[in-house]
Amino acid sequence: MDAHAAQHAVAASSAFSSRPEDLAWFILLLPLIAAAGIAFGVRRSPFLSSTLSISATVTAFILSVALFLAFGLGGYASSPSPFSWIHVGSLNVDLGLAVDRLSVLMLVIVTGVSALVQIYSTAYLHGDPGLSRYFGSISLFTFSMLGIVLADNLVMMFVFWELVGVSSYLLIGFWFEKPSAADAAKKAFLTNRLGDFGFLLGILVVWSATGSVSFTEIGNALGGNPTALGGLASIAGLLIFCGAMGKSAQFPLHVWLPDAMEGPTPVSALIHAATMVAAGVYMLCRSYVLFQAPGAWPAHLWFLGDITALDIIAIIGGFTALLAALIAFQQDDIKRILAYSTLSQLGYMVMAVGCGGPDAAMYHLTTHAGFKALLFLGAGAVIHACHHEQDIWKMGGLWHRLPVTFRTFAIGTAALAGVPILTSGFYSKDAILVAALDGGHPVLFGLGVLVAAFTPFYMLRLVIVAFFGKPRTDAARHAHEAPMAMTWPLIALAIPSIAVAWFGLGDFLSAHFNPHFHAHEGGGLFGPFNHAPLAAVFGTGSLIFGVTAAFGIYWGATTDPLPERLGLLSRAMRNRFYFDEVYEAIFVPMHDMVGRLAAAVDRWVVSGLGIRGAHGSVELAGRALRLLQTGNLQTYTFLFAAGVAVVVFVATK
Amino acid sequence: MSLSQLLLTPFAGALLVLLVPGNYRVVHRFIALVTTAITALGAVSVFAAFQPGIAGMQFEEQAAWVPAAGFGFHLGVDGVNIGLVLMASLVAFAATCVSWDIEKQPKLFYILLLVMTGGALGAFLSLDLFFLYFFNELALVPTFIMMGVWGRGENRNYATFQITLYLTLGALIGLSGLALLYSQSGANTLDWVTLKAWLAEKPLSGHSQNLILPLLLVGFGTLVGLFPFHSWAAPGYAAAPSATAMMHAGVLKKVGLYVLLRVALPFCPAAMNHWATPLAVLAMGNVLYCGWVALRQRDLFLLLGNSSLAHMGFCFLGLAAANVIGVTGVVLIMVAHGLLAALSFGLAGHLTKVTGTSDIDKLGGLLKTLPFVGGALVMAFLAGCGVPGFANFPGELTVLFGAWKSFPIFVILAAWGGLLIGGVYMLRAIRDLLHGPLRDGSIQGGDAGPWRRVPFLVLLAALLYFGINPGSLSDRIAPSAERIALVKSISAPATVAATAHAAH
Amino acid sequence: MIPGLHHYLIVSGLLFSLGLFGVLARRSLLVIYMSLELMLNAANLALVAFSRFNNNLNGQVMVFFIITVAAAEVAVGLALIVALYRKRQSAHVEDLTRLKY
Amino acid sequence: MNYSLLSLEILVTLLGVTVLLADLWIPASARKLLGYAAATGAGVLLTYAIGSGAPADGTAFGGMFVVDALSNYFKGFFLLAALVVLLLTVDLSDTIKGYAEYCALILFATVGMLFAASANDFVLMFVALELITVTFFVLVSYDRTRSGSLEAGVKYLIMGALASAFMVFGIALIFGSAGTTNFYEIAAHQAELGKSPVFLIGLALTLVGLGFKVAAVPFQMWAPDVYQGAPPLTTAFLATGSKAAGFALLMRVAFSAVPEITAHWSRLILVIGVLTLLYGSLCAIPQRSVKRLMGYSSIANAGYLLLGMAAVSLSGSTAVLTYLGGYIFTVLAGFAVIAVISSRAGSDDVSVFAGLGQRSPILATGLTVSVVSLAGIPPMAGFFGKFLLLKAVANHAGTERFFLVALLAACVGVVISLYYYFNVIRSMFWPKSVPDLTPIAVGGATRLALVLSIVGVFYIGILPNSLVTGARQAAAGLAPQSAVAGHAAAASAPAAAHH
Amino acid sequence: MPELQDILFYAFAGLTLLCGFLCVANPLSRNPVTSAMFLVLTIISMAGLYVLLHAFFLAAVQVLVYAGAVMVLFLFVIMLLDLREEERRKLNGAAVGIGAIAVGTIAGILTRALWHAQPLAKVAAAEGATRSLGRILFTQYLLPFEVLSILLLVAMVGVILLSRKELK
Repeated sequence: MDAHAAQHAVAASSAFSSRPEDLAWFILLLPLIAAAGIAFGVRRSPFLSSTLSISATVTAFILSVALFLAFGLGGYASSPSPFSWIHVGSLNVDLGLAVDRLSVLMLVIVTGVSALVQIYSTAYLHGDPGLSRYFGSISLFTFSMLGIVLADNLVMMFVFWELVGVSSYLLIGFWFEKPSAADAAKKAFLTNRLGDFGFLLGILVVWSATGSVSFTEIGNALGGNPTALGGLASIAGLLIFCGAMGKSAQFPLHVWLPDAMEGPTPVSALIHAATMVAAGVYMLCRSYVLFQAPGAWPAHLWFLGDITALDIIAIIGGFTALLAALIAFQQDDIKRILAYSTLSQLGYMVMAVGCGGPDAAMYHLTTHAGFKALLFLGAGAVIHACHHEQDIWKMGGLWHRLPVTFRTFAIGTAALAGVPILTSGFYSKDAILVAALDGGHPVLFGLGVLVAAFTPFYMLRLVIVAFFGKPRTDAARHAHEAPMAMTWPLIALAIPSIAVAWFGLGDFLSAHFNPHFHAHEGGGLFGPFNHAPLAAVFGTGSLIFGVTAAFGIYWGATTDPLPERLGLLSRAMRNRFYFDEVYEAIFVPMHDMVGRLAAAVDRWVVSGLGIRGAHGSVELAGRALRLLQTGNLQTYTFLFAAGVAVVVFVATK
Repeated sequence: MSLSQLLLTPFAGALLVLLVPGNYRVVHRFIALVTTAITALGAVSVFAAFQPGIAGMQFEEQAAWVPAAGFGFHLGVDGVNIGLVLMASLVAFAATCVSWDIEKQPKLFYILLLVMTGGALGAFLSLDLFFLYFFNELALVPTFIMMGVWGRGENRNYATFQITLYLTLGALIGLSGLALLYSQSGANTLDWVTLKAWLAEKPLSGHSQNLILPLLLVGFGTLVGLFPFHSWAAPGYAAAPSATAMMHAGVLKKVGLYVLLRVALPFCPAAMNHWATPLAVLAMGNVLYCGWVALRQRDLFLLLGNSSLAHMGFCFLGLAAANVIGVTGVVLIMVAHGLLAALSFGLAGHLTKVTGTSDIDKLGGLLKTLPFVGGALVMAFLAGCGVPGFANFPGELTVLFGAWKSFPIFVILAAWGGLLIGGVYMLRAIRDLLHGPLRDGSIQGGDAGPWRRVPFLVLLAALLYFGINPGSLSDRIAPSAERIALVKSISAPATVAATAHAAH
Repeated sequence: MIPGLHHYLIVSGLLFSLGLFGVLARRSLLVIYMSLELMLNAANLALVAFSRFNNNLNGQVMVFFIITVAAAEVAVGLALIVALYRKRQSAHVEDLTRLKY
Repeated sequence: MNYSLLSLEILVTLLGVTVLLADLWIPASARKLLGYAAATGAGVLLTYAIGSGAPADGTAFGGMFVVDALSNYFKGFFLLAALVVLLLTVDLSDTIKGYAEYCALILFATVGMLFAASANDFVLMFVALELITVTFFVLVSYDRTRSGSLEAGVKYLIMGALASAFMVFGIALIFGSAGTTNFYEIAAHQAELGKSPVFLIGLALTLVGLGFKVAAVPFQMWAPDVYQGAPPLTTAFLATGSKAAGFALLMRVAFSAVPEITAHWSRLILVIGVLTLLYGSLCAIPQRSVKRLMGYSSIANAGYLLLGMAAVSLSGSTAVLTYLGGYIFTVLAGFAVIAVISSRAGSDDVSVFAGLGQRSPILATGLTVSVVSLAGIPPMAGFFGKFLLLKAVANHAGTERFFLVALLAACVGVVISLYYYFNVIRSMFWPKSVPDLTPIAVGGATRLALVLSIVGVFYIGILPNSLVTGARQAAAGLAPQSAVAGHAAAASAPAAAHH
Repeated sequence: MPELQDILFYAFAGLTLLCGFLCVANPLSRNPVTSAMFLVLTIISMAGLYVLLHAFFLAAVQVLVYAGAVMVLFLFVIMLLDLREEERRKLNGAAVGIGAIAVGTIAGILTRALWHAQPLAKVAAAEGATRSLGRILFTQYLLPFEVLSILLLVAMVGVILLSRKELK
């Protein structure tokens, strides 16, 4: 055994020593073990499957919290020694875990939300024949997501990135007999793939410039030589961002997320609110070191001048936030409203990263994970209560029939809207606005404020229409509160929607990105108003504006008055600004057309003209040539003589 | 198990089947199954006993054969072929399992299958290039007869002849290249180890290399389905019985690549440099063109056949890159794709048998009625579009890494083809075939019973094992790849200017 | 002009060509066969001439062999042609085209 | 004079005469015994010839008759071909009228071949060839109740006589310009003779005669018709013995008598070889008659062999000899089956072979093995021979475009031939229409002949070393090769060094 | 002044070629009998040439065996089969023309080369004496002679087989 292998052996043995960060291995592997156990063992029993999956996730959550406490209080970052995944020449990919503030926080979020969602699902999907498959997929998903969180290098991140895509594919397509679900799953996967394509190229660029794929080593390389990426620095950043664009559903790759609502609602809560879509933002933060390098463009892209990759990211994020919010205005499907809201919030986070505030983005990610999961689960409870009715205009008056759901939903809405002081959403949103302001992006700041006004508007539209007024259908009239297994997670999620802000989470994250960070004096609940009053005031103002508008328009309405007032704009909003149509009309037919052309060429030219032609001409030559063999001796003698003449002539020449 | 025993096992099995009278059907079946199982176990043991980190040959065996013509019998494994041997024997075992239901002339079928297995193993194990060719061609007649007698579809006869003639032409052109190598090297041998040592001292002249390499590329490229010499593949696999398609698409197809790795790279380095870009262009033909063609296929087998061709494009790209990363990636893909192709063709065969058609338009929602086969097929399709966890992913990834420095544009295109186009047709297939409501398509049989699952589980397990732990392969491959790669390793980090320039 | 070796050879060559022409042009198997005899005779003439001018009797011995072979061939050939005629009532080459293509 | 050198020829002649005479006393019912006796005799002589009884190298009759590795190599195969064909006659003896004469004629033709293998003089060569040819006139038209057989006989007669006429005239010119007909003496003066147009014309005309024997383009026209029309066993012997005799003489003349001129003509031979193999392969495609198919196949195979000769090197000659060795087994196996089936069905249309796999496994195996070997697929004999041939051609392909083109043409030819060969397999294993599936009984002698041929095909394919060694010695015995001028010398140098 | 034997050469040569021509391409008759008769004449005039070349024994054999035995055999068969002219079909002009071209080419090549043929010996002295011929035949050429005997045996068997009416 050579030294290299020996080193690995040592690494392997040390991986499970008693260091606290080694807990991360258990956290990562528990869901995988559950998934494997379901696939190969208890598949036939839905009860055992769910129990296995839930207990694994809960254990992982408990371990995550322990790890978080260990790190959060200790405040240091470390990675366990790596296993070798593939070592060839200069390509070295190790299976190592990055355990630091960023990842432990995410661990808590992922395992926590996942555990709650799974508990919720036992009731929501009770009796579904595919329950074991569901829990297997969700365990697999949790594992993949934890992998992204813990990956200490780009390739491993890409691996889990793809796995998240796959497991979300399985989950969205859970009801695969439903054509819409099957289509949505496919669409989600492929749209994500488009982003992954860029991500992969980004990895290649970074690897070829720095010689490594490990975050630490890349950081060291860029620390030693900030221009190591040379003219490709900005390109590399944008390519990596492509991955985030896919997962976090940024414009123009946002189209999959609303469709993905075809999956079971708990799935939407888990992957399309709290985890998978957050992966993009997390990844940007994880590889933030790349974006800190001085931007540069290849020579022929000189006209981009001083624009950095971060600027572009911020613009895309901001645009997505606005666009999604506008679309959310006119959606009637309760889950779609939430989906577009998610899009909008993700845009917000991405914008924050682009404005130089990854800590703000992570902060918002954390809070958003809580309340958006809450909202989705609440929506699920509503849908469940209304016999799978999703149109808010067919609900109404649910507030007293579904008391727990209503209350928790209201808390979630408040958090999303960013009600000051009380909710976590306010603080994280404020952090983003501050980041935009501090980053010197007044326009984006304005955009953020605008979105901050839109958010309460469409959320209140949802709450007012669905929960207040009179029931508009029988389903709504006879709605009953969901069972314990569903309400309990709602309550559990409502707590962090309020309480997260009370801990110094923002400072905790800032310290990760900036080692020299010192918490502001005089923090606490009124911190935002003290440090950056402009942002806090604008944020609060926009909230009031949105709330007022919503109440004004929708209180007591039985149909949506907006289409009349907005006209064409409303139609555009309703139809999601026709993005799907445009894509349907351009991308798919384009590939199909090329495919058709290629297939035709293959059939008629390569196989037809080429192969059948060769075959035919050879056969024809054979048939023609044998006509020489007339059977007449005179032909033979003549050819013989002619042959002699030629041969003798050539031979004596 | 020594290599010669490993090689002889299938032939001994074939002989045994031959000696058992025709009406003992169960005995034939049993012998074939046991033989391939022993072969597979033997290959696993050899794989396990193989020392990683050593570049040279291991378990070598040598015997004089035709000293008068300069040919010897020489077996041995290094990193390049050890994985292929393992893959071949696993696929052979799976193919035998899948053939459990053969009703027509089972005796002949099993003899042919075992001969085919022996041929494939022999091709990978032989270090004398003559024997490599010999064993590869040995599998030709079994392929022909199996496709003809047990094949399916209207087009069977044409496809059978097409595949046979096409592959023979390719093989012969390749053989011409080998013969030229023999005469131009002056070593008077086709023994790879001797040739390698000889040519290290006296490399071939540029003229000779430029003569030999095109022949090798076109000839052995055809065996792999290098664009535009690919049209035999899809219709051929569509017409072949499952076991034949599995063996051919999985194993025999790789022989061409294997020869290119063994011969073209180390022996014609200068010409390889010269032809690298054209080769990469053709590789794009595989990845993109065949991918697009696959996009339009409505027959499951044609789809799988074209997708298999698209995968081969990655191999050619890695070959064109010709560095240690690329070469390692090529071998990884070869192993992975062998397992995958066998898995998909086996499953597709089962599915076709159950439903009576392979027309995707007539099928749908099968996951509901065939949970195991459908689920396995989903996994196969996902593996086919390069999802991590399956062995294809590390292979393709490695190739992309290897080729990035030399062919950034082609890597971009290949990634597009692999991630996007591959994703589109694979997912479409899942969508149309397995998802959605159940179509009227008559389902006569059911899902695979416990025993019928064995071959698929074996292949899936291997795919997953190498997907999760590619190091177990790459640590064996890399040192040997180092010996045949043109560029030993990319010195990192290279100058950024060069990269930027290359990206233009 | 005193006839030398080449004179005889030219005669032999022309005779050979005449025989060949007969083989090519005639249709009756018997005439074709006669033309073949003519060709053999041309060879004989050349041999005899060489024999004389090269001062080497071996050529004449060869002629002896050739005549013998020719006789044997003619015997078999004519028997064959007769047998064929009995079967097909024809000894013309155009009628001999059942085996073709 | 050392008459022991002629022991084989004398013994075979005596065997033939004995068979002929014994017929007078043997009752008609026991005629099979004659066949067995003839076959046994041939078998004994074969073991004698390849065993210790092989005459030592030497010359007799003033250098006219030579025994060397080449002659011994060929003689073994001639006896083998005779043995197999005689064995095959046994089970068909009822259908052969004049059975004893048939066996005797086979033996006499064998005598001609034996002499041809040893001929070192144009006169002996001519006489030996005439013995073969005239015997075949009779053998081809043997089935005289069938007009096809007679037609084939007449065609062979006219074409054969025409070729003989050319050859005789050629020999006359050679004699005239060289003053001798002995190969060695001519070899000694080939430098001056190469400048004499008369000699060159004579040599060319002689080679035309041999080209006729081996059915090289453009002297191949007779082959398909004769192969098709002749009785199948005659065809078998024609395709093996007669063809091999042609090559034996061709090689001796080309490499023993006039190697320098041959080297000079190498391109011409190459072109003829390519045309021959392409012609044979192409014309065979649409054939339905298997015997006719074999005729075209025989033409194609002559083409490959000519390629090996065109290489004008030790490796080329070795390849030709090895190929021929394997070819003889291969063709015999094939014709054994064709003879059984066509005499049963009264037709040799490819459709009568349908379902043979079920009707008689041994016949199906025989034909499959034969056809696969002809196609050059391992592990059959045909593969190794073809491989050596291609290798010999490739030896020059690096330096000469002509040879590279020929190499590729040969590849194409092989592929085309695969098409029609595999069509035969196809019609056996998956015929278009449902065939008659009654089993076919195969007689013991036929079975023996088949097994002999099949084992030979596999043996040469898998363990070719002894054959290659023999072929190499035989080729090396064509002494003046090392003195070949021009590129041929350079090309053969590495091979010689290896040796 | 040319000597007699020179004149005789031209006479015999001319006669040989003329009769040869009339044998293969008689413009007046395409009757096989005519051809056979002219062939006999050709053979006889060739015998004259043999005599001029001092090959007396061969000249005799030529007349006896060829003109006597072989040609009689031919005539016998012609009469037996009652063959008349090739009257049924017209000659194919194109075929004859192309045939003539091929033959012309060969004739051209032959005459051009043969015109320059040089004797190997200074003095043409070989005498076709029967005794010396016999000596060579039975010493140097004994082997071909013996082979010929087998050939004749084969021919005999063959003729019997081919002409016997009913075979057992």
